[in-house]
Amino acid sequence: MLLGPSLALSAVLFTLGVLGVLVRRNAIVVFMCVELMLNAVNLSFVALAQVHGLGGQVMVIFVMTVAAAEAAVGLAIILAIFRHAQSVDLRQLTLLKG
Amino acid sequence: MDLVTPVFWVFAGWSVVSAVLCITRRNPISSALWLVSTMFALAGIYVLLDAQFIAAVQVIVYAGAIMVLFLFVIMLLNVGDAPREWRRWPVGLLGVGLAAVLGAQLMMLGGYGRQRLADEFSTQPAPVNPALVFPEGMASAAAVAERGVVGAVAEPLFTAYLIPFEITSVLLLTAVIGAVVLAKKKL
Amino acid sequence: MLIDLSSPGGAALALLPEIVLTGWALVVLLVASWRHRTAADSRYVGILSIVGYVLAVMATGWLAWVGARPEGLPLMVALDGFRYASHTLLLWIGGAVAVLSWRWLERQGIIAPEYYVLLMLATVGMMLLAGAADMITMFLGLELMSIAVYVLTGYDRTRRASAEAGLKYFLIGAFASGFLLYGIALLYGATGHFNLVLIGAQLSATEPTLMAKAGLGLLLVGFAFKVAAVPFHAWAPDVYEGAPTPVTAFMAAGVKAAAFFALARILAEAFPGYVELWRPVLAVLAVVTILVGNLVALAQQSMKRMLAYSAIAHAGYLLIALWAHSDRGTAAVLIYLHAYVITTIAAFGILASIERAGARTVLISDLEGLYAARPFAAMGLSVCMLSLLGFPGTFGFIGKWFLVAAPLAEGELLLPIIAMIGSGISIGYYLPVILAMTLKPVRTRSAHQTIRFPVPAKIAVAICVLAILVLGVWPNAVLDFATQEAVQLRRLAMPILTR
Amino acid sequence: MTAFLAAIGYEQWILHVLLGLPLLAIPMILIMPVHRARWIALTVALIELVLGLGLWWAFDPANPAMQFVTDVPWIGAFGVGYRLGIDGLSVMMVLLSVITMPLVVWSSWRSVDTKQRGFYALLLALKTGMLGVFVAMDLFLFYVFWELLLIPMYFLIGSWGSSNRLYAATKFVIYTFVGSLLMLVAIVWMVMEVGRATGTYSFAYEHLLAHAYLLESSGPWLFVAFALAFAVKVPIFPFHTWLPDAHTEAPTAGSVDLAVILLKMGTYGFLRFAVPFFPGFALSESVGLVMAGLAVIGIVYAALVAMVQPDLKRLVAYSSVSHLGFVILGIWGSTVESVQGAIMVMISHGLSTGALFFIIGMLYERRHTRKISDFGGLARVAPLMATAFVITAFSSIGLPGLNGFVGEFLVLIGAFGRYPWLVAGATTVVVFSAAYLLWATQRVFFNRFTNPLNEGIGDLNMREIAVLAPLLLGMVWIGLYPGPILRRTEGAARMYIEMVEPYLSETPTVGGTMFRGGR
Amino acid sequence: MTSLVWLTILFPLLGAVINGAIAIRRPEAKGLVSLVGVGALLGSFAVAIGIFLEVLAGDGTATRVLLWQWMPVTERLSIDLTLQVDRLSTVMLLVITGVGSLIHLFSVGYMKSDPGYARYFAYLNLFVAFMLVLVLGASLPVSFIGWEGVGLCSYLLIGFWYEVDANSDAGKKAFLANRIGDFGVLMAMFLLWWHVGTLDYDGLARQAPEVLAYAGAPVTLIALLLFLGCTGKSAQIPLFTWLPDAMAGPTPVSALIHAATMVTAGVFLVVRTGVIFSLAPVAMEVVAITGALTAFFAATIALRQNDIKKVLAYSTVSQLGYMFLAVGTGAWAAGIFHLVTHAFFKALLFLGSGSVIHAMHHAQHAAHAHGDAQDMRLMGGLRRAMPWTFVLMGIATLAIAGVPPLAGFWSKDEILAAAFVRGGGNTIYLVAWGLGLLAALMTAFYMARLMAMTFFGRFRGGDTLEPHLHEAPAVMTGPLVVLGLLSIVGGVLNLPGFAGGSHYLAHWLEPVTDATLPYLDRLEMPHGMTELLLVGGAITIALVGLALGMWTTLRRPVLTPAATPAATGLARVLEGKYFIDELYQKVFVGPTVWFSRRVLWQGIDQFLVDRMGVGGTARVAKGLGWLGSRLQNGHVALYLTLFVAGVVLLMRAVIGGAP
Repeated sequence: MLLGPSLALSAVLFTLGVLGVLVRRNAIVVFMCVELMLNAVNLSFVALAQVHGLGGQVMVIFVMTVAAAEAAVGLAIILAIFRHAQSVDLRQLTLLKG
Repeated sequence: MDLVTPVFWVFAGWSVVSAVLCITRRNPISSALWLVSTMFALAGIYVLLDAQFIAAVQVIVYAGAIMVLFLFVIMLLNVGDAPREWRRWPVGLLGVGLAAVLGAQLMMLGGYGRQRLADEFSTQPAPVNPALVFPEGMASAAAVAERGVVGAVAEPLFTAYLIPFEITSVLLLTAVIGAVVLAKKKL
Repeated sequence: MLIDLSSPGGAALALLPEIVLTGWALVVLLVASWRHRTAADSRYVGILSIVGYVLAVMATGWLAWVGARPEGLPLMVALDGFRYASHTLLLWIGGAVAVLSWRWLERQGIIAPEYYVLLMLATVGMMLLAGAADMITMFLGLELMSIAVYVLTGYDRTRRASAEAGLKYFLIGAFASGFLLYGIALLYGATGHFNLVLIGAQLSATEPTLMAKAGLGLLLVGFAFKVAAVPFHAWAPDVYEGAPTPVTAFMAAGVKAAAFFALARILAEAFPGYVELWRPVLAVLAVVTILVGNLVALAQQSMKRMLAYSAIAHAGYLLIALWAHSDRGTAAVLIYLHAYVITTIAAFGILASIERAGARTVLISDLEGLYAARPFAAMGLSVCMLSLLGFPGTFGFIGKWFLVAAPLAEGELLLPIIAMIGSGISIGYYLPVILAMTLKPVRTRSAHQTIRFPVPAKIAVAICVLAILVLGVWPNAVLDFATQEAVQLRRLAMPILTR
Repeated sequence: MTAFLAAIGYEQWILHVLLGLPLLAIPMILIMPVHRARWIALTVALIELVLGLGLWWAFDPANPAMQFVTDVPWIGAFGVGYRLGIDGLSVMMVLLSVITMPLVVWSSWRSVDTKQRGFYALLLALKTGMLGVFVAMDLFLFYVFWELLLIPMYFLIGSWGSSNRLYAATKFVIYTFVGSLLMLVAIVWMVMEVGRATGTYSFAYEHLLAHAYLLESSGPWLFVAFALAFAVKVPIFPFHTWLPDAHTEAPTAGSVDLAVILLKMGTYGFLRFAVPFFPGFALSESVGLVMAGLAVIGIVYAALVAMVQPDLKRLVAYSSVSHLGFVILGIWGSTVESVQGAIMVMISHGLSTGALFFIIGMLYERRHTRKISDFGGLARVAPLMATAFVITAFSSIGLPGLNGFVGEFLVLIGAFGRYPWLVAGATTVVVFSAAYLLWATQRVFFNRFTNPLNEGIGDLNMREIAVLAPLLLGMVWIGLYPGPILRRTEGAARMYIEMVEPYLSETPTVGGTMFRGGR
Repeated sequence: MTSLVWLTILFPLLGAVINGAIAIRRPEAKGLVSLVGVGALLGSFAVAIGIFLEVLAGDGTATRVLLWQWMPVTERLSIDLTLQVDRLSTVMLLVITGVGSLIHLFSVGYMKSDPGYARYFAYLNLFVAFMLVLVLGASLPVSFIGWEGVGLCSYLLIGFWYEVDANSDAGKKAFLANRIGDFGVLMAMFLLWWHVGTLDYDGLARQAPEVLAYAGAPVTLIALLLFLGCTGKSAQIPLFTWLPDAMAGPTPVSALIHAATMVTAGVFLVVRTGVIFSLAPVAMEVVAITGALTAFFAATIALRQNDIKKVLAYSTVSQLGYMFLAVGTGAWAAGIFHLVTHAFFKALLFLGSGSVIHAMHHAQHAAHAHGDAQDMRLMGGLRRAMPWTFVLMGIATLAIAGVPPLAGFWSKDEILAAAFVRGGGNTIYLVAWGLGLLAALMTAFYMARLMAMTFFGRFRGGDTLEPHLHEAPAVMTGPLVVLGLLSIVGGVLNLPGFAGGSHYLAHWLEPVTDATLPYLDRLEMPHGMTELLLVGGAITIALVGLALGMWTTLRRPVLTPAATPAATGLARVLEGKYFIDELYQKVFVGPTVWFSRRVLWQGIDQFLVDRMGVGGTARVAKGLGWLGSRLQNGHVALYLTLFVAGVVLLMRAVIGGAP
C-alpha cells in the first residue's frame, strides 16, 4: 500500500537532506540535515516492511538508536570545537588542509 | 476510494514543506523546529503504513528526545542566524544541481509498486500475485493481529535480532563514554 | 564444530571474541573511572587493555582452532576462516595501537584512560563489521566503530586540529552513513533480506533490478567513503593529520582493513550476480584513487598528510584486488592488507615517537639526519617506506605481486598497469623520506634530541619491521593461510547461492 | 682441476655460496670493529674470487644447456622457486663480478674513510644482488635481485658520492624503478597466461621459455614492457640520461660496479629474457630496425656527446652508452658471431671502463676534481698512471690486439649481414671514440703542465698497481687470446640463435650475395 | 727458419716490454736501453735474412705459420693468428728490419741526451713489432692488428714530446686520420666476409674471383673502402694532412715511420689484396688518379715550405702518390720497387736532416741561442761543417729527383712508364702520367732548393752559432752511409732490360701478383724508341728541375724568417698548404664539435630528454599533485560537494539510464 509514493517521498526527503548538508554552513544544522536523511531512509524501511515483514521496522528502531548515539557524540564534538573556535561555522574550520 | 491515500498526501506535503523550511531557515532553532515538524509528519505516515509502534517511537524518541538535545545545544552555544552571502551562490547552485540530479535518480524508485516489486522479485514470468511472493508481509499482518502492535515488533527484536540489539547497547555505551570524554570541561 | 546461530548460546559462542573484548572493555572502563587522574593511571589502563586484546585473540584462535562452522545459514555473524583471519588482523592492529599509545598519550598531555576503552570498543565495531553476515550487524558494527573513532579523532581536546578533524570526520561520516543506510534499505526492499547470503541468493536468481542496483550503488558509496576512495576521500588527509598519531594509525590500518574485509565479503556473498555492474565502478574508482592519491601525495610536506594520501592510493590498489572477484583476488586483498597494515602501524609508530608534545605535525624535512641520531628508527622507517613502495625484500613487494596477479588472472591488463604507474609515481614521495633520513645532514644539533621511544612501542615497531622483512623473504605461512581463507569465503556461501 | 672440483661437489654448492657469502659477511662487518670492515670485505671478495674462478673449469663449454641447476621451492603458493643455473653467458658475467669485487674493495681502501662499515656492507650486498641477477632462473627471483640492487647502489652514490650525489642517486633509482615496473606486470601476465594454458603456474625460466610461444597475441606488449626495463638499464638512447649523472657522482667503487656489472644486466636481460621469450615480435623487421637503429644512434650519439664533456667521469659514462649500443646491435644482429660479439663487448667493456673509472678515481683521490681542464701534462709526474690510462683508453677505443676490438669487430661483422647500413653507421664510431678518448688523454696526461697543483700527484702505489694490473693483463689477454672465452660463450650464443632462428627473416648467408651483382 | 718468423716479431716486442719497464723504473739506464733496443732489431734482422735466404731458395709458394687461434667464433668465422711468409712479405720484412736497424742505430746518437730515451726505444721497438705483424699477417684481421698498432706507435711517437701541445695535437690528428681510413678497412672486411666468406689473403685470392663479379658494384665498393684505409695510412688525398704535422716527432721517427715503413703500408695492402683491386677497374682508376693527384699537389706544397722536415714530409706524400699511381696501374712490382728505394733514400734524407737539425740544435744549445732548428732560412753553407751529411744527402737528393743510375730513377721511371702504357687505352692514366711528370719536375726542384738552402750559400743562423756547428757522431753517420750506398745501388733490384737487367723484383713477386693476371691486362712495358724517349724525358726533367731549383734559390740571398715578406697569390696558397687543414677544421671538426655540444648534449640530452622529458614528467606530476592539494582547501562543503558528485556519477554508472 502506497509503496511507490512512500519511496518517492523518501527520495525527496533524502535529497532535501543532502541539499541541506551541501548548502548549510552551521555544523549543527548540517547535522540536522543528516538526521533528515536518516528519517527519509526510515520511511523507506517502514514502507518496505509492509511487503517484507517486520524486519524493516526492527531496523528502524536500530537506526533510531544509532541516530541517538550519533547525536550524542556529534553534539559533544561540536561543543568541543566550539570551545576552540567560538564558532560552529564550517567555513571557519579550515585549519587542516592541503 | 479510501481515505488513506489523500491523508498520505497531506502528510507528505507537510513533511516536504517542513523539510524545505528546515534547510532554508537561517535561524538554527527554526531549522530544528521545522525538522521536528517533519518528524511529526513522518510519524503520521508511519501510522498509515501500519507501523504504529514506530510512529510512537518516532515521536517520543526522535522528535522528543533527540531533537531536544539539538535545541539544547543550539541554545547552549547561542549560535546566531546565518548571514546571507551572495558570493556563495554559485557553490550553492552547484549543490542544488547535484542534489537535483541525485533526487532524480532516487525518484525513479517512486515507480515501484507492490506488483512491480513482486514481478521483479519472482523468478516466475510476470505478472505474479504479490501475496504469494511476499508471504512475510502476510505473516506480519497476522502477527500484529495475534500479538498486537508492540508484541509483533518485540518478538523478532528479541529473537532473530538479538545480536544487533545487544550491539546497540554497546553502541549507546560507547556514545555515552565518547560524549562524556569530549564534552566534559575537565577530565 | 557446528554452531547453531539461532540460539542465544550459539550466538554467544560465535561472538566470543567480540564478547570477550567488550567485556574486558567494560572492566577497563570500571578501572578507568576510578583511576583516571595521573599518567601512571593511564599507563596502568593501557596495560590492562592490551591484556584484553590478547584474550580476544585467544578467543578468536579458539574459534578457528575448533573450526567453528555455522549450522546451516550464517545468521548475523559469519563463521569462517575469513572472519578469523580478519579478526586476528584487526585485534592485532588494536593491540598495536594500544601499545603505540602507551606513554605517547601522557607525553602529549592526554590523560584520559577512557581512550583505551574506546579503542577496544572501536575494535569490537571493526570485528563486527568485518565478520558480519548480515547487513544489520554490519551497519551497527560500522557505526560502533565510527562513533568510537570520531571520539578518538577528537580526543586531543587541547589541540584545535584534533577537534576539527573529529568534526570533519563525524559530519562526513554521518553523511556517508546515510547513503549506506539507504543502500541497505533498498537492498532490503529488493530482496526482503538483510542476510548477505540470502541477498546473494535472491539477486543471483533474478535479473538485476533497479532497486537492487541503486542499493548496490549506495552501498558502494558508503564503503568507498570508509576506505577513502576518490572522490569520497577528501576527509582523509585532514582527519589523518588532525587526529592523534596512534589514532591515525588506527584509522589508516584498522578502519580501512575492516571496511575492506566487509566489502570483500559483501561483494563475494551478496553480489556475485552483479559482477558486471560493480566491476567497472570499482575499476574506475581504483584508477582515480590511485592516480589522485599518488599525485597529491607528491605535493605533501607533512609526513602524516603524505601517509594519508599514500593510504588513499593503497586503497586504490586494494580495489583492484577486489575487482578481480576471485579466490586469487580475495587472497590478494588479505595479503596486501596484511602487508599494508603492518607497514602502516610501524610507520606511524616511528612517527609518533618523533612527534613532540604540542608541536606541529612532523614534516619530511624534520626527518633530516635522523639516521645519524637514531639509526634504528631511520632504518625502520626506511623499511616501511620501501614496503609501501613495494620493494623486494619487504612484505609490500609480495603484496604487490599478488595484487597484480589477481586482475591479470582475469585477463585484465589495464588495472595492473595503472597500479604500476601509481607505484612509479609513489617513489617520488617515498624516496625523499629515505633520502632525508639517511643522506641529508642534521639541520640543528638538537633536532632529534626529543625523540622518545617507549620500550613497548619499540618492541611493537621492531616486530612490525622484522615481520615486513621476514615475510618479504619467506611469506609462505601468510600466503598459504590467506589462500586457504580466501577460498572459504566463497565456498561457504556457494551451496546456498547455487541452491 | 676439473676432477678436484667434481670431487668436492663443487657444482652443488657453488652458486649458493657465491650468493650467500657476501650476505653472511654483512653482519660480521657490522659487529666487528670499524677498521676490520675492509679486511672482512676483502677476505670475502677474495674467497668469492677463488670460488668463482673455479667456474672456469667446472663449467662445461660443450654443454649449451643450463648448468649447476638448483630448484628449491620458495613461495609455493605462487609458483616461485629459488631456481639457479648458469650458461656460458652467465658464467662470464659471474666471473666478471667476482673479479671486480676484490679490485673494488682494494680501490676503496684509502679513499673511503667515513662510515666504513656501511660502505663495505653495501658493497657486499650489491655483490649478492649482481650475482643473483645473473644466476636467477626464476623470473620472480630475477626481479627481486634486479630491484634489490638499487638499494645498495642508492646509498653508495648518495652517501659516498660527490657534490651532486643526492640528485644522481635519486635519478638513478627512479629511472630504474619506474622502468622495471611494467616488467613486473609483464612477468605476472606471462605466468598467468602460460598457467592458464598449461595448468602450471610457475615463474621458472625454463617453463616460461618453453611455453612463451603461447603468448602470440600479447607478445608485443610483453616485449615492450620487458624491453623498457632493460633499455633503461642498458641504457639505450634515449633512456640514458641517468647514467652520466650516476656514474659521475658515484664513488669509484660505485662507478666501477655500475659500469662493469650493472649496465650488463640490461643487455643480459635482453639476451636471456626479452628476445628469447618473444622472438617473433622482437626480431620482426620493424622492431629489429627500431632496436638496432636506436643502438646505432646511441653508439654515435654518445660518442659525439662524450667528445665535448668537461668532466672525465661523465665522458667515460657516455662512452659506456656508446659501447653498450654495440651489445644491442649485436643482439639484434642475430647471428652467432654478433651475439658472441655482444657478450664479448659486455666483458671487455667491463674491463676497460672499469679500469678507466679506477684511474679516474685515483686521480680524484689525489686532486678532488674530475674536470679535464684541471689537469694537463700528468704523464711527467705520473708516468705509470699515464701508461695505464693510455692502454685502457686504447682498449676502449677498440685497438686490435686489446680486448675492445674483439667484441666490436664480431658485433659489427656479425650484424652486417642483417643491417649493412646501420653497421656502417656504427662503424663510424671508430673515429669518434678515438676522438673523445684521445682528446681526453691528451688534455689530462699530455700537453703542457699548466696547473702547479698537480705537482704533488704521486704515481701509482703498489695497491693501485694491484688494482689495475689484473685489468690490464685481462685486456691484453682477451685482445690476443679470446678463444677460451669465446668457446665458453659459444654454446649460449648458439642456443640463443637456435631459439630465435625460426622467427628471423632471412639473413644473407656468408659467401652469398648481399648486393645484386654478386656472382 | 721460416717457421721461426714469429721471432722477428717477438724480439722487438720483448725489446719494447723491457725498455718500457726500464723507462718506468730506471730511465737513466741508457746503455742497457740501447743494447736492448738495437739488439732486438738486429736479432730480428738476422732472422729476416735467414728467412730471406730460405725464400730465395724456395719456389715462391707461401708458408703459413699458425701461432694460435685468435677468434674461434664459429666454423665459418674462425680467425687464426697466422703469419704468412711469401716473397712480398719477405721484401717488406727485410726493408723494415734492415732500415729499422739503421734508424735505431742512428737514434742512439740522435736521442742520446733526451730524458725519454728508454721510452723512445720502447715505442720504436713496439712499432717495428706491429709493422711486422702488418706485413706478415696472413689475413686482413691479423694485418689489421699491425695496421692499427703502427697507428698507435705513430701516435705515441709523434706526441713523444707531449708537453708541447702542438705535438700531442699532431699525434692525435694522425691517429684520427688513420681511424677514418680504418673505417674503410673494417667495412671492407665486413663486405668481404659476407661475400666471400673468408678474410685470409690466400682464400680471398682464390675465392674472390669466383664470388665477386668483375667490375661489379660489390667488388668496387670493397676495393674503394680498402683504398680509403690506404689513403689514411699512406697520407693520400683527402687524408694526407696529418703527415706533415707528424714531423713533430723525433726525426728518426719521421724517417722510420713516416717515410720508410708505416706510410707505405697502404701500398703494401693494395698489393696484398691485388686480386680484389684488379677485379675492380674503376677502383684501380681511382687509386691511380688519387696517387697522381697527391703526387702533384704535395709536390706543389713542398715548393714553398721552409721547414726542412716539412719539405721532406710533403715530398713523402708526393712519393707515396707515385706508389699508388703504380699500383693503380697494376704495376705491382713497380709500386713495391719504389717503396723499397724510397725507403732507402727518404730514410737517408730524413736522417740527414736529422743530422742537420741535431747540429743546429747543439749549436743553438752551445751558443745559448734560441731559434727554430728546422727552418732552412736559418741554415746555409752547412756543407763545410757537415761534409758527410752533405754528400749523403746530395746522393739522396739525386736519387729522389730521379737522376740515373741512382735507385730512385729506376723505380720512378718504371711507374711513369707503366702509367704511360696504361694511358694508351685510358685517358685517366694519361692524365695521371702527366701529373706524375710534373711532380717529378717539382720534386727535383724542391729538393734542389732544399739542398741549396741548407748546404750552400752562407750560414744565416747567426755568427754565434757558426763555430758550434759540427758533424754528427759516427753512430749517426754510420747508418747514413749504409743508406747512401743503398740509395745508389738500390736500383739493381729491378733493372729494366735496356740497362741490362731483367726486372728481377717483378719476377720475384710474380707468385704473389700473378693471381691478378686474369683480370688485368699484362703491362707491356715500352720497348725501343718509346722507352728511350720516356727515359730521356725523365732524365731531362730531373736535371732541369734540379738546375732550376739550384738556380732560383741561389740567385739571390735567402731571406731570414723575420725579413720574409708575407707571401701573396699562389705562393700564399702554397705556403698555406692550400688551406686544407683550415678547411677541414671549418667544415668537419668545428661543426662536429659544435653540433655535439650545442645540439646533442645541451640540446637533446640536457634540454629535451632531461629537462623536458624526464623533468617535465616529474614537474607535471608535481604540478598535478599541487593542484590536487590546493583543491583540498579544508572546507567541508567542498568535500561534501565532491562526495555528492561522486555519488551521482557512481549511481549513474550503476543504475544506468537515469540522468
